Amino acid sequence: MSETRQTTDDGQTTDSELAGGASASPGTDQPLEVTSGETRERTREEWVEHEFEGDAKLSVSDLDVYYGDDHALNGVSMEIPENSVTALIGPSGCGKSTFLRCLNRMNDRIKAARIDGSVRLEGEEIYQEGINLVELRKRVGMVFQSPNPFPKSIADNISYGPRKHGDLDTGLLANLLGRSDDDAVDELVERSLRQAALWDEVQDRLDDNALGLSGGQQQRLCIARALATDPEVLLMDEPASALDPIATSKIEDLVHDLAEEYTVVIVTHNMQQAARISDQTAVFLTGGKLVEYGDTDQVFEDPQSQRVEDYISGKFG
Amino acid sequence: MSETRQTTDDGQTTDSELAGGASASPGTDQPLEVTSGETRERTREEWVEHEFEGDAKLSVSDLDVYYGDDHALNGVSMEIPENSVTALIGPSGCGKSTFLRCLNRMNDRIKAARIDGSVRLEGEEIYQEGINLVELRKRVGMVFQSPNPFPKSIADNISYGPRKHGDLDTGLLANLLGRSDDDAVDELVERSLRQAALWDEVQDRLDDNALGLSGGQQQRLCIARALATDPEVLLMDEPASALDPIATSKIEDLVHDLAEEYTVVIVTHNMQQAARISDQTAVFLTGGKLVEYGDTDQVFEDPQSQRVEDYISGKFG
Amino acid sequence: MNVLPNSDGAGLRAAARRGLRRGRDFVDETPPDALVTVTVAAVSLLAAFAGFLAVSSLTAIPFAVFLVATGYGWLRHQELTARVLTLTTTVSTILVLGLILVFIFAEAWPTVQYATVNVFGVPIPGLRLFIETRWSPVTPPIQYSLVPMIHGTVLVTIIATAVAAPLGVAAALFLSEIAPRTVRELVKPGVEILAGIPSIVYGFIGFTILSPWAADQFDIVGQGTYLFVGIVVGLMALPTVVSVAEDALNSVPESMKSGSLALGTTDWQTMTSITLPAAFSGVSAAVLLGVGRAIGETMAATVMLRGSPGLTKPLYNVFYGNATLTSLIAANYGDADGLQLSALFVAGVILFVTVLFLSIGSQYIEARMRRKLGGAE
Amino acid sequence: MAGATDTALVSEDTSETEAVAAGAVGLAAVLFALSLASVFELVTITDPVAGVPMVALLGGLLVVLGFAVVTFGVGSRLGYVATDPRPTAGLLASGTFGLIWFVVGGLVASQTLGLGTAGWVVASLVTGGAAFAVSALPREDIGSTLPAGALAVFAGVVFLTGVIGPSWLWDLGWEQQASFNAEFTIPVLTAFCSLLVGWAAAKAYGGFGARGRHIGAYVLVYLNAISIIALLFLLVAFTVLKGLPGLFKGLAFGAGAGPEVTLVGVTFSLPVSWPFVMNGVALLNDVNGVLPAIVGTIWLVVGAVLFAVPLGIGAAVFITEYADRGRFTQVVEIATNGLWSTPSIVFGLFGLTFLVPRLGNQKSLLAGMLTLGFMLLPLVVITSRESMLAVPDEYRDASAALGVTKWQTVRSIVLPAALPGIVTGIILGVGRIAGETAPILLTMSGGVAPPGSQTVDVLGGFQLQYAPPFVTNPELMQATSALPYQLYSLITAGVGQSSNIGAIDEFRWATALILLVVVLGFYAVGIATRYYFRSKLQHE
Amino acid sequence: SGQSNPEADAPATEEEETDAPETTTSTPEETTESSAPQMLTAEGSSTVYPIANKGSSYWNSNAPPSDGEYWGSTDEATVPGWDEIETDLRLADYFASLYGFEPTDTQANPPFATSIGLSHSGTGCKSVRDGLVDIGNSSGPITAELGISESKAEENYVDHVVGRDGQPVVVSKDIYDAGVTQLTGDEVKQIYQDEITNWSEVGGPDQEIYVVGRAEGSGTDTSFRLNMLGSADASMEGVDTRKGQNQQVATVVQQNSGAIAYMALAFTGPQVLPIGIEFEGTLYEPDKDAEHTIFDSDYPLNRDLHQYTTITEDTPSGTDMREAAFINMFLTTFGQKLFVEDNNYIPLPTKDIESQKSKLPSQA
Ligand SMILES: Nc1ncnc2c1ncn2[C@@H]1O[C@H](COP(=O)(O)OP(=O)(O)OP(=O)(O)O)[C@@H](O)[C@H]1O
Ligand SMILES: Nc1ncnc2c1ncn2[C@@H]1O[C@H](COP(=O)(O)OP(=O)(O)OP(=O)(O)O)[C@@H](O)[C@H]1O
Ligand SMILES: [Mg+2]
Ligand SMILES: [Mg+2]
Ligand SMILES: O=P([O-])([O-])[O-]
Repeated sequence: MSETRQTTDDGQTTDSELAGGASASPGTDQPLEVTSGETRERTREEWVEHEFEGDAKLSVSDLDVYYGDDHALNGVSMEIPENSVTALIGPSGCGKSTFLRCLNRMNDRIKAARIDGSVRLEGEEIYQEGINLVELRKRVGMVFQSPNPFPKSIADNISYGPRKHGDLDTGLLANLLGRSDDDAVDELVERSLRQAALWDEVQDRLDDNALGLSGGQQQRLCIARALATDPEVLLMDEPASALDPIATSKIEDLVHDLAEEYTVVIVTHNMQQAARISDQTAVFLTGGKLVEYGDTDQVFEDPQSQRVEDYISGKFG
Repeated sequence: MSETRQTTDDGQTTDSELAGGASASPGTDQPLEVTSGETRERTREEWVEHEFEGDAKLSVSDLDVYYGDDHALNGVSMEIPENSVTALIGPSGCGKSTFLRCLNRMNDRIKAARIDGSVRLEGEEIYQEGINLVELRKRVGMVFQSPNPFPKSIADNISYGPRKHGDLDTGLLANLLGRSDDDAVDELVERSLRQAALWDEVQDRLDDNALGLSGGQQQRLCIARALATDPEVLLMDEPASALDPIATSKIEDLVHDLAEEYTVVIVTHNMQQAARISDQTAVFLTGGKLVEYGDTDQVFEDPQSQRVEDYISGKFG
Repeated sequence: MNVLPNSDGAGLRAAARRGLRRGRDFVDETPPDALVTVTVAAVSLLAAFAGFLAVSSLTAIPFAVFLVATGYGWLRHQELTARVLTLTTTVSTILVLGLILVFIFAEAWPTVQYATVNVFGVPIPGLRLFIETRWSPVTPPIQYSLVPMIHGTVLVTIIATAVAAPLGVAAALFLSEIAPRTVRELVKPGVEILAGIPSIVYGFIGFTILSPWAADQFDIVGQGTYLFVGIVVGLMALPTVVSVAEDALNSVPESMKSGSLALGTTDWQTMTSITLPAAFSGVSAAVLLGVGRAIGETMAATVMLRGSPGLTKPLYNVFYGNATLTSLIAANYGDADGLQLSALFVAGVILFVTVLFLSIGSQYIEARMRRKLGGAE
Repeated sequence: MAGATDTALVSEDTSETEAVAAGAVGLAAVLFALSLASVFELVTITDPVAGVPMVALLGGLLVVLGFAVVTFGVGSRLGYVATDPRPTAGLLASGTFGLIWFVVGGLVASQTLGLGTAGWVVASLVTGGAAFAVSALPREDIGSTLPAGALAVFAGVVFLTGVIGPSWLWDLGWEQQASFNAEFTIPVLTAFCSLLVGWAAAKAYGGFGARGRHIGAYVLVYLNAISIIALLFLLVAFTVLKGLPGLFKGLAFGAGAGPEVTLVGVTFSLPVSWPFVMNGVALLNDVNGVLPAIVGTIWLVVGAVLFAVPLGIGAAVFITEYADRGRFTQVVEIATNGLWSTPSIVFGLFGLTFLVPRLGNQKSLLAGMLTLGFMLLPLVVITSRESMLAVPDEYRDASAALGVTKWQTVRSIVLPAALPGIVTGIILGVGRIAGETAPILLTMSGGVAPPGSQTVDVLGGFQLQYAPPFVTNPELMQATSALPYQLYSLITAGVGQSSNIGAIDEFRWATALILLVVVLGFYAVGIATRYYFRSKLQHE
Repeated sequence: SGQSNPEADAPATEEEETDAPETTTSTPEETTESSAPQMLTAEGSSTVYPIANKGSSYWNSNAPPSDGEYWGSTDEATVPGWDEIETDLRLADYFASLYGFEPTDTQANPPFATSIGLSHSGTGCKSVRDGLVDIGNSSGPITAELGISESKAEENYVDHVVGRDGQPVVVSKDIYDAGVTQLTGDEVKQIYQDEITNWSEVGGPDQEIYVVGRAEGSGTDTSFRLNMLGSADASMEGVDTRKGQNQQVATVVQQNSGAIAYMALAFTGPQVLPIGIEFEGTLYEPDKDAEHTIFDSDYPLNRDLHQYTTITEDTPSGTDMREAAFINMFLTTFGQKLFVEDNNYIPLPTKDIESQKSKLPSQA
């Protein structure tokens, strides 16, 4: 594994070259009638270049996704720095979720999806033969738009991942043989719930069914569940869209804190939220194109693209 | 729910008066105890008084709606002037749709709903024994949030209402008896579609299935369908929420035109939209309370309630 | 399928009051001639039904009146007539179940009474049907024991379930979770079509191919084994189990499966730990449905079994097959009369009640699971 | 904690050890296929295959396979093979192995060594306990390979040494005699062992752990799916093959080849003569057929549909559109579900006691129609209800908002939108009742092999009269034949010997085939309809 | 007679076990202006079935006399009993015309159609009692089948005997081949009473005996118990399986090894082989050339094959014209040869034919 990590630099350089090539001639397949109220404008290469210190945790180059004939992502290239929050914004249907799901290959679950291009996790290509999907998804965790706890107890929800990975053993047999990891489980559950700022609310009912929690609690439980497997990257697809303001602000705080240890990529449709919590922001616009990517402050205060400016100022979307 | 958050985004946008709200840091702290992010404040009576010339088309007084134990509307009173556009805005779940559905007793269709209070249509109480619901709904038409054309041809969709009311007779029997109203139907279809600004787009395919239309066209078809029964009042529940910007602006124009002949009451989550198209605006806040009602300009430029101001400037919702 | 609301007296009284009020409102609001029409239709239909029950040749007259009344109502008061007619059809559906209950119980009663045993002076009707083991409807001493048939039915059902349940659930897992889309799209309708193979065809193949083969392999005297009837019935129930269980597995929300996969679990772990438990109610309903089919399966058993009621020796000897409740009826209804025919109805009652309980049980499981899962359907 | 099981993100190309495991899986598959072939008597166990008697071959392969798997497990334990095993094979595997070895120990002790009850119980407990311990205590690589491999080796040795040889016979010694012979036992044991070892090898191939269990389970699930599909396919193919000769006997084309029919007053000859479906059984026929049964089946279905569909749809309309959700709808739901699972023979009994005495006191077509109608009713209610519930409430709201009454809404909006589902449900239900034998056995069965002249003519049978019951139809009041019943009587009664049918076996299979065609035809149409409507809906 | 009456609203007569059938004669036949007589229906004995059914198919085919094949011979001159017939009418036309029915002169369209149901004697007797069919076929006397007295039977039913059966005991081919070609009456009795359970006890191979019986209530069962076991209520503990019809028994014996069964002559065959039975020192053999055979009238299991009709208000003679026309066909030389003897049954002697014919109404 150490070898593969060393190749990161090479990977990066190639990526940026590729990215340049990709955005060189994007205007050709622009549809004639612009139905979504956007002005015609050609995306410039430099708009999507984002300089940062350190290595890229994830680097995406020339990613194209098709659902059948539908071109959902169109030549997207971007590099995501480590231990930071990257926000993806854009109007509905512009491919944010699609992009996110490409990063841990959850798009494999969609039969109609066809994916071209390359995504590297610490320099290692995840779209290659022989990739261990299970391992990949352990390292790149995901939280979905609507909370989806398992119909199990709260504690079981948290310990589910590690248990299935064999890190924890609490079965009947393990108990009989006296090698049960019950204490480790308890500890893990507490730590994960604390990280997800849920511990105080649920500590007395860890054995209750998770479906009995409120929406916001469920969503934080899902975050805790993802954290329990100790991923390096955390993908979040509109994690707060189904929540009330209080729950939302808790999640926002949480995301902020997580960025110290994890690489967080978050999709949101709420521009204020993006502005509040992210270090860098990527703006997708209709047609599955990444139009602008850069420091959050810069993107919101001084967008380079006119369309992005229109979008941010609420003229459409 | 997601819509309201977009509202927040929109709250920061082009309206020059709101610019202050937009540039203000969005992370304004809110008191923790108030779950919906509102400050405590008592609604004053004068905030909901709206003076206008002429008679009220609809007058609502002391309307309370309960869904089981859930108090969805709380003592709402307001008068709606004739031939104007009244916008209802407010955060998700505040009872806008409930209020609207009370105006043509569509709430009767919800088994759990219990309604107290009075609604008068041109002075006539609609919550009284012996009211003819069919007649009421003919006079108070309704357009729903998501377009819901019947799976029939475009022409049949339009003529459905009048035909069922017996105003038109085009059945086999009628044809045999030689008193078919085919011409009347054609005329009605054309007139309604023209009113809904859809005629030009669909005149060549009136016999096609309405489900083949685009979302925006479908929504205008639904408006045309409602107009075909020649109502006096038109209730619209977020008619543009499922539509793209172009379609939205068409609907907005249409609403504007309709107000010359009809009394339009429209629910929207898009404050800019409310500001653009309505003559007066009613703001509902959590708890099913009508907090402010008045001239649209006044409500948006100089709200009397602090909570309404917070809401409009995107601090919550 | 539904959540039983808690039934307390107050609720019932309130419901009754509501019903009364609604009834009064209805009478108040309805135009008198519509009311008359509906009343005439209802009364004449009732009369027709009574006539039919009483085997009267005059049945046709009230029925004609009913037709005329509804015809008039349809033209003049369609709204009301439609409502009343659909209510009538609903009542008839329930009535069919009621009539089945009443008639087969009534027919079964003479034998139940005949088989009364006094236990400590308390007469227990029908007990002798279950404590004797000899079925001898003609040769004295006449005994109508159903024990051999119940034994046969139980054996066949156990074997059939052992075949259909694990294989069916595994196949359903394959179809809904594992199979590539093209395979799934071909196989799923195929399996559904196979659910329609008439049982007499299975019986035919069992009778001509399987039974002789089994007699040969296990060196048994004569043909007809519970083992192979069970296997055939299991195969017959298999498509049903697969199809219903597949639907249940498929209805587990994708978000739940994705949630598990996104944590880095294998497909198999997701299936066993998330999908199957979440679909448990549907899958068990599928299995119960299969068990119901197995219990009620008639023709394969009739054709393949020996048809001579008796217990196998030893009791777990599945290489012999005598009769099941269903095959008893099918093989003997033609020859039977009097108490023997009535005894066949007792067999019918047992079948009916058992399967009805299974059906209600599976509905209950499903309702409970749905409640437990909350919104997760 | 994480990192404890960290594995490489990308696995290298297939390693040699993996190839060994894959080879073992393949060998197990070959062995399984061989044993199936001998169960179906394609080869007998004494036949030489490649110069070796089948028994020896099976035994030898089992030994090889067993050793291969055990070697792999041990190699993994000793670290020669890179795998990712769990600390234990798990309760399910251990329990299963314990149980298997419990049985093996018991059988060896009681049958081979001839020990008494106490003896075999002790032996069983010892072997079973040992297998459980070997499976549960060591790491997964040993725990899941050793007991399986040992079993295969044991079975192989038993076959090779002739302890279970071709002439082996185990009389169970039951009062009603039954015994296992070698021809059955050897292939079945081989199949079982190859499944077990194949599973262990597949686990080994996946390197044990989560991935190994995944692969092991998938091997079994795939095998199960393939077997089921193959079996059911064989079943149909077999019937078709056997039935075709009889079905098309005497088929002829050409102008005027077929019988004369009269349609709307015009009489003409059909251009095709298909004796099996155009004739009954009669002396003067060259080829006998089942026309009366086909027509009887069609009328049965028509009658049942005419009875059940209006009732069922009406009931569904009431409970979805009019009734409040409450006790009443619950009762209807329970009743319909209960009716749906009621055994068909019970419907037959009901028809026998309720309908037959009331309809002329004899078995009749009408009684059969109504009985099948009762069976169809719950399905119509259930499917109609489901498809009406699936009609979006928006339609109803939209219609109500236009000031349209409820019944008008139901008629113009709900029913048309629900129609595809209803139609599909009805067709599937018809498929089911068309193949039912038991109910018509009790309520309708007429002649067993009627001549073509006794084909029912329901339409021609109606007569009007001035006294009640005004309309009569003797044809409805008479028993006729139907395909399932005809097949039943052909099978069990051995009818034919005295019915001039001739090639009775051919005739029976042809009858089975045509029944299959009719019933599966209904199903195929029903399912195709559903797919058609579904794709159409999705498209829009 | 008790013909079926579709529109009749007769209630079930289940409770009237022994009474005369309450057949409904108030038929609306007058209102139905159907010119064709109703179909003749028969139901019952599987033993009589081959006779009745073969007769029925000949009848329904209504072949022309030129088609000698369907009169039972390739050439009309060799048709058995042709000299009695000598007609140029079709088959059913001829026999029906004897009782006043108009010939149709069309193939497959007799003056009235016939339909024969297959079950067993008990059912046949009950059906004719309840008026469900015109003719009840039975291989046992109706008195035994319905449990009624001789006089009651004579009061209500007319018994037409159309042939005789010498009930054979059969074994499966393997047993026959192993040398069991004859048994004594006692041995058979012991086998059926579970006292002999292995073929080795009667000189056969060491194999369990698969004892096949007929359904209780069938004529064959009744006669077997009566004539072989000595009483109609004799116990039959040894029976492994019971089948409803002779045809089923034949199939079972054919498909199984080690089987023994009792049945009717028409169902024996190369796989279902009748064996000789020794009663009190006399061996009755299946071979027709032997000194004593199972076709002899003194063979203890010899029995009459009946077709019962009912006496009603409409047909006080008990036999209406359709029934007479059909039954008469069997009581001719032609019928006895084709339908009785060709089915391996025993034809009636001439004097019995005469006495049977005398029960029929006079011919037109
Ligand atoms: N499973 C799918 N099959 C086919 N097309 C899909 C699928 N999922 C998404 N799409 C299409 O791909 C495009 C991008 O979808 P995506 O869900 O990525 O958008 P998004 O930016 O997440 O939008 P939203 O804000 O609504 O979630 C859309 O046009 C959508 O219709
Ligand atoms: N059918 C119903 N049964 C029970 N409660 C309901 C029902 N419909 C609405 N409610 C509740 O009533 C309250 C008001 O709902 P309503 O739909 O009127 O809000 P809204 O302002 O239209 O919200 P949105 O912007 O989300 O459409 C909410 O709390 C909602 O949960
Ligand atoms: Mg998305
Ligand atoms: Mg709303
Ligand atoms: O002649 P039987 O069928 O009644 O034996």
